[in-house]
Amino acid sequence: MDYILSLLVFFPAVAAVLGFIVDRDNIKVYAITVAAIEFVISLILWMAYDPTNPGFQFTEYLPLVPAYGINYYLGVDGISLFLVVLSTFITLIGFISLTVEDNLKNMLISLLFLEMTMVGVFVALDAVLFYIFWELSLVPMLYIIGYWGSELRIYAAIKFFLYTFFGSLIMLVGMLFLAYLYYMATGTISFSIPDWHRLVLPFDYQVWLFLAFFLGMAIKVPMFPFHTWLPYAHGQAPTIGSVILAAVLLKMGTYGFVRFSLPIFPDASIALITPIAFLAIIMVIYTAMVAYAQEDMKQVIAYSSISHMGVIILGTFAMNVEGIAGSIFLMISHGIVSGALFMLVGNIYDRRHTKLLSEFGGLAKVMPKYATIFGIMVMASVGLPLTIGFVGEFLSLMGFYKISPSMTFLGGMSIILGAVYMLRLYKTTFFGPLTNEKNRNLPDLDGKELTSLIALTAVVIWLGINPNPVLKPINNSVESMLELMEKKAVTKEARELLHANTVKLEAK
Amino acid sequence: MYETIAFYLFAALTIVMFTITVMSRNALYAMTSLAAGMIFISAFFFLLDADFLGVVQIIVYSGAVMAVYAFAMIFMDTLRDVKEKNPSKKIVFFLSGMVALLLVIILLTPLISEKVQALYPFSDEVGNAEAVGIVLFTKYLVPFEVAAIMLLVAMIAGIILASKRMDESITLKIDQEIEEELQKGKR
Amino acid sequence: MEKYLYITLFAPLVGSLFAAMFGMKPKKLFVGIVASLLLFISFISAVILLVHVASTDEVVKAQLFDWITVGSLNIPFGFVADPVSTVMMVTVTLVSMLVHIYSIGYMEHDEGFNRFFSYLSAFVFSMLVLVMSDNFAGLFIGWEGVGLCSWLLIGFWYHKPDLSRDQNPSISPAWAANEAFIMNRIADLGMLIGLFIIYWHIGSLQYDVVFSHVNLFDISIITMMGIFLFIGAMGKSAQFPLHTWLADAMEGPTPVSALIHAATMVTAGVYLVVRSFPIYSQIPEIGLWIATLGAFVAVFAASMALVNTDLKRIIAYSTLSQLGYMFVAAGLGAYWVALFHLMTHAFFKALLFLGAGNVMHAMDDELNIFKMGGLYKVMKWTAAMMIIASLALAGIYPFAGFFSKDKILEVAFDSHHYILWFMLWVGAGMTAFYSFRLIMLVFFGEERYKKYGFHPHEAPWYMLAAMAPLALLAIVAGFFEHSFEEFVTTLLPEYHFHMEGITKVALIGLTTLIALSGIGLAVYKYSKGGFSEKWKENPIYKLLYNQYYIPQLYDKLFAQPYRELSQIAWKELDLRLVDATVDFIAGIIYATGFKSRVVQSGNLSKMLRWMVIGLLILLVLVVLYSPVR
Amino acid sequence: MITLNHYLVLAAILFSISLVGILRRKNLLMLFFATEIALNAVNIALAAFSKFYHDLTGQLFAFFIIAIAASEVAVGLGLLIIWYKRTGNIDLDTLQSMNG
Repeated sequence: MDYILSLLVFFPAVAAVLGFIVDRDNIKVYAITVAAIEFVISLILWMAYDPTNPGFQFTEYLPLVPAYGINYYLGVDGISLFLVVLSTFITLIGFISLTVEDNLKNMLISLLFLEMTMVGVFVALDAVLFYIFWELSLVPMLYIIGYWGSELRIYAAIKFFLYTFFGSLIMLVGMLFLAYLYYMATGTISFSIPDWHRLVLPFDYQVWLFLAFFLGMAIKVPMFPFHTWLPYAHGQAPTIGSVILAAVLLKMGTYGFVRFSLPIFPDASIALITPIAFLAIIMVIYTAMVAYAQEDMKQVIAYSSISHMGVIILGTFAMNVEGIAGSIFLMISHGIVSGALFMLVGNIYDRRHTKLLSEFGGLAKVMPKYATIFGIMVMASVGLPLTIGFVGEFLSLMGFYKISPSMTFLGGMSIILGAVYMLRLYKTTFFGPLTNEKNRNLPDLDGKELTSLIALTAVVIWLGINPNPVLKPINNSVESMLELMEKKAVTKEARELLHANTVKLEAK
Repeated sequence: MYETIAFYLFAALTIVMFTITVMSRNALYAMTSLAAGMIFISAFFFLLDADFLGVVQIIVYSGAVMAVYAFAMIFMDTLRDVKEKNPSKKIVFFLSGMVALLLVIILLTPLISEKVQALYPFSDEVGNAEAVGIVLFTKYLVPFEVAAIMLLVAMIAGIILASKRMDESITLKIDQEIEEELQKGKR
Repeated sequence: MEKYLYITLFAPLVGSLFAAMFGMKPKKLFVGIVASLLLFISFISAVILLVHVASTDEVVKAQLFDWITVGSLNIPFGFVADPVSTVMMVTVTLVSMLVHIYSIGYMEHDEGFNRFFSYLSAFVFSMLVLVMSDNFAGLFIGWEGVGLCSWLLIGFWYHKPDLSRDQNPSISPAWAANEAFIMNRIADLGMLIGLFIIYWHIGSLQYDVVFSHVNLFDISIITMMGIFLFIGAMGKSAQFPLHTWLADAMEGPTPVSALIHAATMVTAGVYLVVRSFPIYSQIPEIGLWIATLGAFVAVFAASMALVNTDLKRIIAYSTLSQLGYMFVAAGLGAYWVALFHLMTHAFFKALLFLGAGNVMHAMDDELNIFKMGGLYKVMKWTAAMMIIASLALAGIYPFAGFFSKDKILEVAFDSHHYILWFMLWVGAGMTAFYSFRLIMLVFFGEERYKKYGFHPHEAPWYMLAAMAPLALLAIVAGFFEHSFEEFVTTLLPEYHFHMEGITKVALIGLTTLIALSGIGLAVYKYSKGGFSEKWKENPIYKLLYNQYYIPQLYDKLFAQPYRELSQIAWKELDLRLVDATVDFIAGIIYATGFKSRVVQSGNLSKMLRWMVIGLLILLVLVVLYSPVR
Repeated sequence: MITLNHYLVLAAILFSISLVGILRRKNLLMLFFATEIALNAVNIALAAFSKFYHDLTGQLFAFFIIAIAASEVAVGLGLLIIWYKRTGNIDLDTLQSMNG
């Protein structure tokens, strides 16, 4: 149990290396088995996790370069726990639904490596380790988009890589400077994130460092106006690539905000709430409009991801338990829902080799099961209560309401505009008469596809009805994080905001 | 006093020798003056109490390296004057002159900082060669071994590179002919 | 008693899931029967609850488990059966059960038979969650749930193509479904904001906590709560300006229109206002505003119904108009009256719609009332029941509508809002006119359908039987006024009339008079062959016929600009500006590399010269910035 | 009295002479000669530092430089000979294959 996190991180990598010697015909079974074991390990982690303890659990510590404070330091708390589970779950589901034939072995091996980096990012408690996993995650994705993508794949892959890499480098500079500041303050260098959490920084340093981290995270999220790599990446990536990109990789950015920006720079975060919320609102409204204008199913969902990430950002910068816990929950729910939607688009793409909306119409008659699951996912995406999508969106917006009612109203446009583009997508694809003859004899979902999609649907509904098993650990960790922020805040405004950011009966 | 005289004497000699090396049109002259310059440099090493280094300078540089150059020149038709299309001399001398000027300026400004501490001070009890040996085989053991391996590698590389088709007269035949002959020989 | 609470709630869910299992299979009759039976069980247990609550004055509460627990927010799945919710439960389950039974016949030949019952039962479940929940979040679950089911059911015949607005004013079922969903979402945003306000001030969304603390707050905060909750109600109850979806929603199968878009879902807004009476009774100005809007809608919708030729749309506008009446009552603080009208309206409006369904069946889904006429001869029962419903709607003694609608007019007059009263009074006349215009055109007069080759027939007995209880209730429900008042005012505030007996009688007389004259005008005119064709050239006619051009206006004002803006946002902004900037920066870097490639000439001596130049620069820098001076 | 600066200036002058050679000569062999001069100039500086700072490290570095110079000559001349065999001349301007 002590080494469960290391096991979780390196098991897929070791399995991937061993995968080279596995026979071509058996590689898929092998990979699914590995992913399933990994998922079970993450479930064991969840079971063994103590929800009442808000701190880091299952920590592992091994000095790597003690002179520079770089250590092999892993740990998990309520904030990262479910992102880990999400990563392993989506990988498993993605493997089950995989339909790639060409060079399958290489794809599965790179996906297993990708799984290592994803889990690694979420459990790393050392900034250098975090950064290493963060950057390594680009490599398998670059390969996946660049090799298995469609026509513009090279452009998309390189854009994806360079753009995010550019942001990360600036973040790296921020990390180094932060370590230097830590050295100035304490006399020892440390890259350990919990150490950084305890570091009190003067306000102007906080702002600059916040901006450095912000750029790295914002490109990853991706926040407007750094989002343009995403539609290309999604549009060109193979299904599995889009699924993992949308479900997990984007969450690294928002996770970074919660793990780094808020607790390390509480004053800067609070001082910059308004501009960031402004960007988030632009993201929500503008990308929702762009999504509405798309002609390609996958692009609709790609832009919708950006729109939803805007709500996550709003929730994160609500600076109260409701908002932050909601935004973390929304990360998970968006991961599952957008993953499922990309998978669904992949299913139709496998059948028709096109994703253009104009090619479809009236599919509900031909593929009722497909239409049903798609409908459930659409509803989860627009945030219908009792589906997973509602809880996070509701809590995020509710949290931000305390900060600014008018901005919440604008951010809340997401629930209207989300319905607009999603229902348009659903209507043009599934409703209306069956006009295109090519669609007449499309087969409905087969067993493999159903297995993966029903698993996702079950999660969507289960966590929609009973989100508490997930919310409780998140809640405790977020509460302790906010306490920490309040304790170390240096400016008066920040302290007051954090202090007043709970429910209080305002009697007359 | 002797030291001053010796320094200026050898400085003048090395500068003249190296200037000849650089300016000469004839490769043989250049090499000869280079070898002479090397020996004069070893004089500075003796002046600086670096006896071991001075000896190494004479043996390795003036001996081994120059010998290699001499052998290399055998392969080439270097006795005749070297024909070169030189770039405009102004640029060359301007650049070098400026570098020299700047270096001198830099070096003449006070450089010696008092914070600098000797890491491995001379000990008076042992001679220079012994002192070098002690440091070399303690602190610099690994670099020393690496240098040894590097020399070995360089030696093998030099032999292999130079010895390809040693039996052929390279000055009289051009490459293609050799290739053709080799092809025939194989058949 | 909790047991009955759960039975009432979950029986429809079980029915829905059961039907869903056969959703993709061909028609199975037993699916409809099972679903109806489960609804019957639900109805019975709702009645038991009603009796229990009424007899013991005890409020039944149950908590299933916690839904969302974060920070200081705690939302349980909690349900409550108090007088208001039991009335709603009984109304909902009763109408739903009858509509279920009716649908077995109505959907007989539809291939989506099983799917239909699955959706319909799911709707009932959501509606019950809405009315039974003991907190605002639970209400919102039901709120969105009924929205989803409404979307599914309006778009039930999704395979129909989009037509232009001239051919089909609702364009297509799928379009109408989306319109309904999106319009409701706009209102839901308002409602969500209302919930946020409540939460951040009170710290809970439980009704009892909220209502017991609400008077502690500043009036401006309560006003905000009231406004935003009402925005939510406006969407669901299709109040102006969010009303256009309701008429378009008539694209759904007729039982759906009867259940969702007349009897139950659209009254959810009224229910919300009634339920939140502790909030609204603190802010009479907002109440007055609500009442004004209601009165306006009552007249506005009735005026559109005057000229429409579409059987179902007329009834839909009538629903809209009646919802306006309910909001007047609720806005003026007569909550029990609003609830009472809600209930009676559910009975006679559902009846009216089901009758219209019979007519449509008979006429092969033809909806134009000018293609009908004289159907009384073949459909005596249907005609009789629709006349009963219309009389109830028009508010003629002793039908149910008389008691409830008159009460609303009385309230308006009694609270000295004479303009409101006058509007409602005019509305009552219009209601009577269009109801009987419909009756006359459909059932009496010339048998125009023969021209178009229809062969109408009476509906099967069980469909009529399903309608019969509704017809009965449309007649007698009014007589329960006092017991109803007594029952619900244990929770709701009472409304005290100050009027003297004589004014009251005069008012009743006036109202009855205008209703009767409306009926008389309709009967007289349409038995003579109706108004002349010249009326159609009249601009007012055109305005009314085109729904005040509001759908077109929304199209031009919101839908089209949004579409165009989206295109601009994507093609001009995103691709040309944002992405192009990124590519431009990348391009600069690339071009720099391309240009400076010349440096790599491969000529060693040139490179050496560059190297020395670099060295020179470094030396200059050392001289200039030497750290050791 | 000869100070450190004397040695350093001498090293600088020798280095500049080598730079003249590096820039001026087009014959590869001559370039090698010029680089040898540069290395020796540095060696003088290192030895001087060693003496005036009383630290053997300078000498040792000079020692390693000699080792490196020796290797360089061995490999460099080997390559030079190959090149000469191929092309028949060792003019710097003929080496254009690195053109980017």
